Amino acid sequence: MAERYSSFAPGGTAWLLQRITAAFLVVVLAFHFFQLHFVNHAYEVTFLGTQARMQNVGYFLTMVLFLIAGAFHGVNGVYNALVNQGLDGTPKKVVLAVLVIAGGALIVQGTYVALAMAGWT
Amino acid sequence: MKGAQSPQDRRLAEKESGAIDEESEKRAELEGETVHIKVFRYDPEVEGKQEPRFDDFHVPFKKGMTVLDAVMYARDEYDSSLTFRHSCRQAVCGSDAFFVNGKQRLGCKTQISDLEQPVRIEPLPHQEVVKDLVVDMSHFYDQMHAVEPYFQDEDTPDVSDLEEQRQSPENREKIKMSSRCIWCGACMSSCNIAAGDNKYLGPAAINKAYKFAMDDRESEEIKEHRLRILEQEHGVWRCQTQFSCTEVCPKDIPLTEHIQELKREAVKKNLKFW
Amino acid sequence: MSQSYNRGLIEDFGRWKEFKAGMWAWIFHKFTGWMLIGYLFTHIAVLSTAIGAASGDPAMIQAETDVYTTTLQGLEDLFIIRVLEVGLLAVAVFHILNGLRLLMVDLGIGLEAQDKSFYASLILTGVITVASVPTFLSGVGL
Amino acid sequence: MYEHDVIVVGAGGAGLRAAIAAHEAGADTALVSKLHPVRSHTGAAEGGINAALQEGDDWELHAYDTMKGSDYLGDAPAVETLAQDAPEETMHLEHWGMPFSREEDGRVSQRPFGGLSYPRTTYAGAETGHHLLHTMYEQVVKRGIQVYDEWYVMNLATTDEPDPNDRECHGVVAYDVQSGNIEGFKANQGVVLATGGPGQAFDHTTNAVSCTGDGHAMAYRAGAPLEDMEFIQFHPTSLPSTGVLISEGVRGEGGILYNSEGERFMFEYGYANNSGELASRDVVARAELTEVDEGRGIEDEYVHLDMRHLGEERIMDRLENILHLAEDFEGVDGLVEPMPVKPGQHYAMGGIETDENGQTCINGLYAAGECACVSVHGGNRLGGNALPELIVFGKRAGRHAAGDDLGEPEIRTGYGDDAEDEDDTEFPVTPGKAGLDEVDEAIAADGGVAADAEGLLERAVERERARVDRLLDRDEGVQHAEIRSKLQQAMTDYVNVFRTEDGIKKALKIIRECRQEYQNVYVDDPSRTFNTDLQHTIETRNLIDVAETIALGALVRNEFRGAHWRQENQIRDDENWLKHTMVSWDGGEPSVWYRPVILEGQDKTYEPKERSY
Ligand SMILES: Cc1cc2nc3c(=O)[nH]c(=O)nc-3n(C[C@H](O)[C@H](O)[C@H](O)COP(=O)(O)OP(=O)(O)OC[C@H]3O[C@@H](n4cnc5c(N)ncnc54)[C@H](O)[C@@H]3O)c2cc1C
Ligand code: HEM
Ligand code: SF4
Ligand code: F3S
Ligand code: FES
Repeated sequence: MAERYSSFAPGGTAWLLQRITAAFLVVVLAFHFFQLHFVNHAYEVTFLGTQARMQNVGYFLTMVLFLIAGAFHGVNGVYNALVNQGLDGTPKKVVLAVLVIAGGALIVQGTYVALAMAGWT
Repeated sequence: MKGAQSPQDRRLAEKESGAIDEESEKRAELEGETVHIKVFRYDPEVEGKQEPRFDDFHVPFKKGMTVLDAVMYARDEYDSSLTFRHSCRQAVCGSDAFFVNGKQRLGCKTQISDLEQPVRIEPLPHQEVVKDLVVDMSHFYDQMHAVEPYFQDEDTPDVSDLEEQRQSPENREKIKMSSRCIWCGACMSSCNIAAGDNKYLGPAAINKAYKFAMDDRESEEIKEHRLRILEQEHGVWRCQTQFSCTEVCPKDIPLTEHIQELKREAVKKNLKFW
Repeated sequence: MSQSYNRGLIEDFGRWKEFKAGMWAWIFHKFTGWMLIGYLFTHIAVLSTAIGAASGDPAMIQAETDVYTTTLQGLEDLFIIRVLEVGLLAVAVFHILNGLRLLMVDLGIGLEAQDKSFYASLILTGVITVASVPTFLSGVGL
Repeated sequence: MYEHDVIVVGAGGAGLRAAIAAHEAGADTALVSKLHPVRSHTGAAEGGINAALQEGDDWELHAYDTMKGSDYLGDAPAVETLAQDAPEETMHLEHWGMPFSREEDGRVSQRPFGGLSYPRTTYAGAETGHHLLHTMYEQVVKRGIQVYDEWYVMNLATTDEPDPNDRECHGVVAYDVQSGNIEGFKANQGVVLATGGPGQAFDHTTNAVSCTGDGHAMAYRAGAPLEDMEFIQFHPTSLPSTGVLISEGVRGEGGILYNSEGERFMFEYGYANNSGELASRDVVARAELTEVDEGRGIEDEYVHLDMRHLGEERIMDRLENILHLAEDFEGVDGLVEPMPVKPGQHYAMGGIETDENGQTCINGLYAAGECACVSVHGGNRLGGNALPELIVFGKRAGRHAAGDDLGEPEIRTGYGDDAEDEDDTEFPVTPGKAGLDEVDEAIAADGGVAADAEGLLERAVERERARVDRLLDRDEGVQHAEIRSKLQQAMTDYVNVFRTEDGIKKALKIIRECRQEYQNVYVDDPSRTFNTDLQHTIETRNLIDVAETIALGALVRNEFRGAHWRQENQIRDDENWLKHTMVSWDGGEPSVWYRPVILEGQDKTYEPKERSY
């Protein structure tokens, strides 16, 4: 019989956020690469240099947002990819939980790292 | 011609650039020869066919021969148990979408001379095979029905006074392409997402919904209702813009474009609630 | 109903020769996306040495011998890491460019040219990657 | 066994409309179709639906045109019903969402069509039938009407009273193509046959492979007469290699026919001095073949249809799909070069005899659509008149089957007082059953054992199971494909556009041979799963019966009327032939008889006039 899709489970918000974060990421990721590979070379990175950059509040915020956006974008992307391949039912719920925790942990750890870099811990 | 390049334009451009001349030369070359086709065989009941295999046929070539003509010839002359759906022979009934040389194509609309030999003919992927080239279409039909593919307006005005509902030619033009679908299932079979996610509505069903969603004769309320069907988790969002569907559609329906437009419609509608 | 026979996903990708632009774009985008998120986790892990550095001896920071600096520079001294970095750049550039292409597609812009824009992304990725090789490999202690 | 109030066999335009109507009239309705509904051949119709919608036009003009087009062989009550109901039914389609082409002010567009005195052909691009079919299927889905798709109906379950007028139909026997299961479908109120045309009786046809006249043959063998079968329309513009149709719309929009000399022969040689290319189909088809016969054809086979002068914009707007057809199936670009065309079998005006309510002489058995002959088309169908027939008479049949009172019909059915027997014509061979071992398949010769409908159906199912077993068990003999192509060739050679007595007699002989060979037919594929070999073998049997009635009709009717042309007597003979040809199976010994045409309409009588365009 025809499956009727009456339950209202929108996927639009996640979809839209994936696009918005993508748009944001284009800018910051380009900036990030430029900053750490072309302006400052990666092999010259020192804690002092990092600290100096991080202590700039604007840069700090940008990096944290970058992290959050990247984490959401990446984790949501992975989740979508799995759902696309037919992940369903309990495994789907488990995967979602794992991904949310991993993503959350990434953000927490990353923010903590950034604070440490800025020396605000 | 206005706007974007339609498939027709493309074909015309090809013709001008001589691509089609080459084709007809190729056709002429084949005259008087045989075409080698390899056809997928499977029958759950018949010994020797339970394990799928390919059978080879050599079919005498005639000008204008299509893939369907070739399998019909093979059936009528060599093996009457060769099984496939077909009816109209003119690309309107949508019965004979096969997987020909790795691509979903309508047998009756594919000139065999345009293909590499041997021509490998298989049933549509991602649908269960019933026998030989026949696949079980019921899942496809289920998805088509799931979008409530019919005019919703209940209060059909009295038709005895012979008033039609007005519709602008522009609006009619907008739904024109979407209304051409012949339910062949080629698009659904080509979509990798539909293959993985059984609940995904799939390009054909979404396109069907598009026809109603964009028709000005439908009321706002109903359009909203339909968007809700489309924007559930296994609706439009599953589409990853692979474009395979658009690539294979024998009716040249811009499926990806329609799906994308509906995604935007759905987002716009949701934004209103924020 | 009668028995039936399904050929499954594996064989599907066995048909890669028939894939068209849109399909390749999807595969590459997926692949690069996974690489990037994988990298992001590793990246944060490596950078976590900063916590050690910050709570360590400030003198070492001055002397640039704190764990953060040494770890990073130690890694940077490895040729293989430099090569991987170039790879990462390629992956990121493709993901960005194709991501932009996908954003365009989402906005309904240039759908007819979706195949061309995919090829453009590929070529541009190649060009940018090659052009950046000198920068990436400079100063590596072979 | 399945049970419903109304069983509709066939899910093309007529079947779908009948099912919707029966359902709306409150009956538990089911559609049984050998193809999924959207695969039906109605989807191939391109041109449009005639309906007097506009001011200045009215149904009487439509009726007049239809009557004239039919060469005065249409029955006036049917013709008038068609013309009266078509506008409302067309509007119904619009309200169901059918995407008709539109005018600037948002109203549906109408265009001129061959044989019409007013531009009254409503259309949806060049794919009107596709949209009609899909729109109605959508309504069937909406109403949740049960559809048994890919169930092949093999036979009817009819009682066996000696006089067909006393018989009753209680259901059908069908097999599930996918599994091979044979089951009975009991119809408490009625069975509506809507199985489409018999085009596969010919070699070169615009019809689908599925148009095998199954309904014709089943009703015929059950006792309902087939009417006016000799009237076969040959469409003047089909593509030579495939038979794919180039719509009359091309000529409606101004397309021109040229012969090999580049002459506009419709005018040049006076085939139709007023309407030219827009003359009715038979006129154009004969003109083309005459051109070819007189050496002015291209490659001795076809003529050219040119639409280049219409301009790209107009073509793209209204005839875009013609471009695709010519390109895909003939490799010709209609924008750059003229398209090759030749006549091909297109439509059967005749069919199962019914009255205006769609009922046959057998109680509870209805027919609608191309398989039926209410008689609106008479000797020749006008373009755009078949689709309205589907919706008008499909609806009536469905309603009546469901018990709605539609009033007493004016058209009579079955052999009765007004019948006139045929006894002048000498048949070259005996038509009908070929062997004694052949059971009379449609009526249950049960000697009164099966008193109730259920028992009757069970016996019918048994019989069909035995038939299939027999076909599958046999391992040698002839295969149906051989018989079918022989039959098609004979029909195309001898019962085509130009017909002669000798030719038709030859055809009848060959049909007889086919029948005899069919005694030894076997099905090679042993499988029960999706056995198309079996299905086609059964269809071929039906084609033999239908082809025979066409040839019989063609032989007896020694005059030239509508699409039927006879070399021996190339005039319309109103004196002797204002009557329908009827063929009854009569338990396997076909008989030909006649019934007078009804020319008295509601308030006027249609006086036969010369049909000139
Ligand atoms: C190419 C073409 C163009 C045309 N253009 C026009 C036009 O422009 N205007 C116009 O008015 N008319 C046109 N016609 C004529 C018109 O389309 C047909 O007469 C009409 O569609 C027939 O409809 P139907 O419902 O009777 O049969 P169909 O649509 O042929 O349907 C037959 C149905 O019966 C089913 N069936 C058959 N046998 C069995 C069986 N044994 N068991 C179960 N099911 C069975 C089939 O599955 C199918 O569903 C055109 C015809 C053709 C071929
Ligand atoms: C810099 C700009 C970036 C852009 C424009 C971008 C764009 C996109 C878009 C549009 C998608 C969705 C594809 C779809 O749903 O069809 C996507 C998927 C994804 N992105 Fe990005 N992205 C960017 C950066 C990143 C980064 C930094 C990461 C890693 C942290 C990342 C990881 C992913 C992943 C894992 C997916 C899912 C891939 C899949 O489908 O499996 N992206 N990206
Ligand atoms: S959208 Fe195109 S490919 Fe898909 S079912 Fe319809 S006609 Fe076939
Ligand atoms: S192939 Fe599938 S992913 Fe979308 S664009 Fe087509 S539906
Ligand atoms: S046979 Fe009908 S679409 Fe090919």
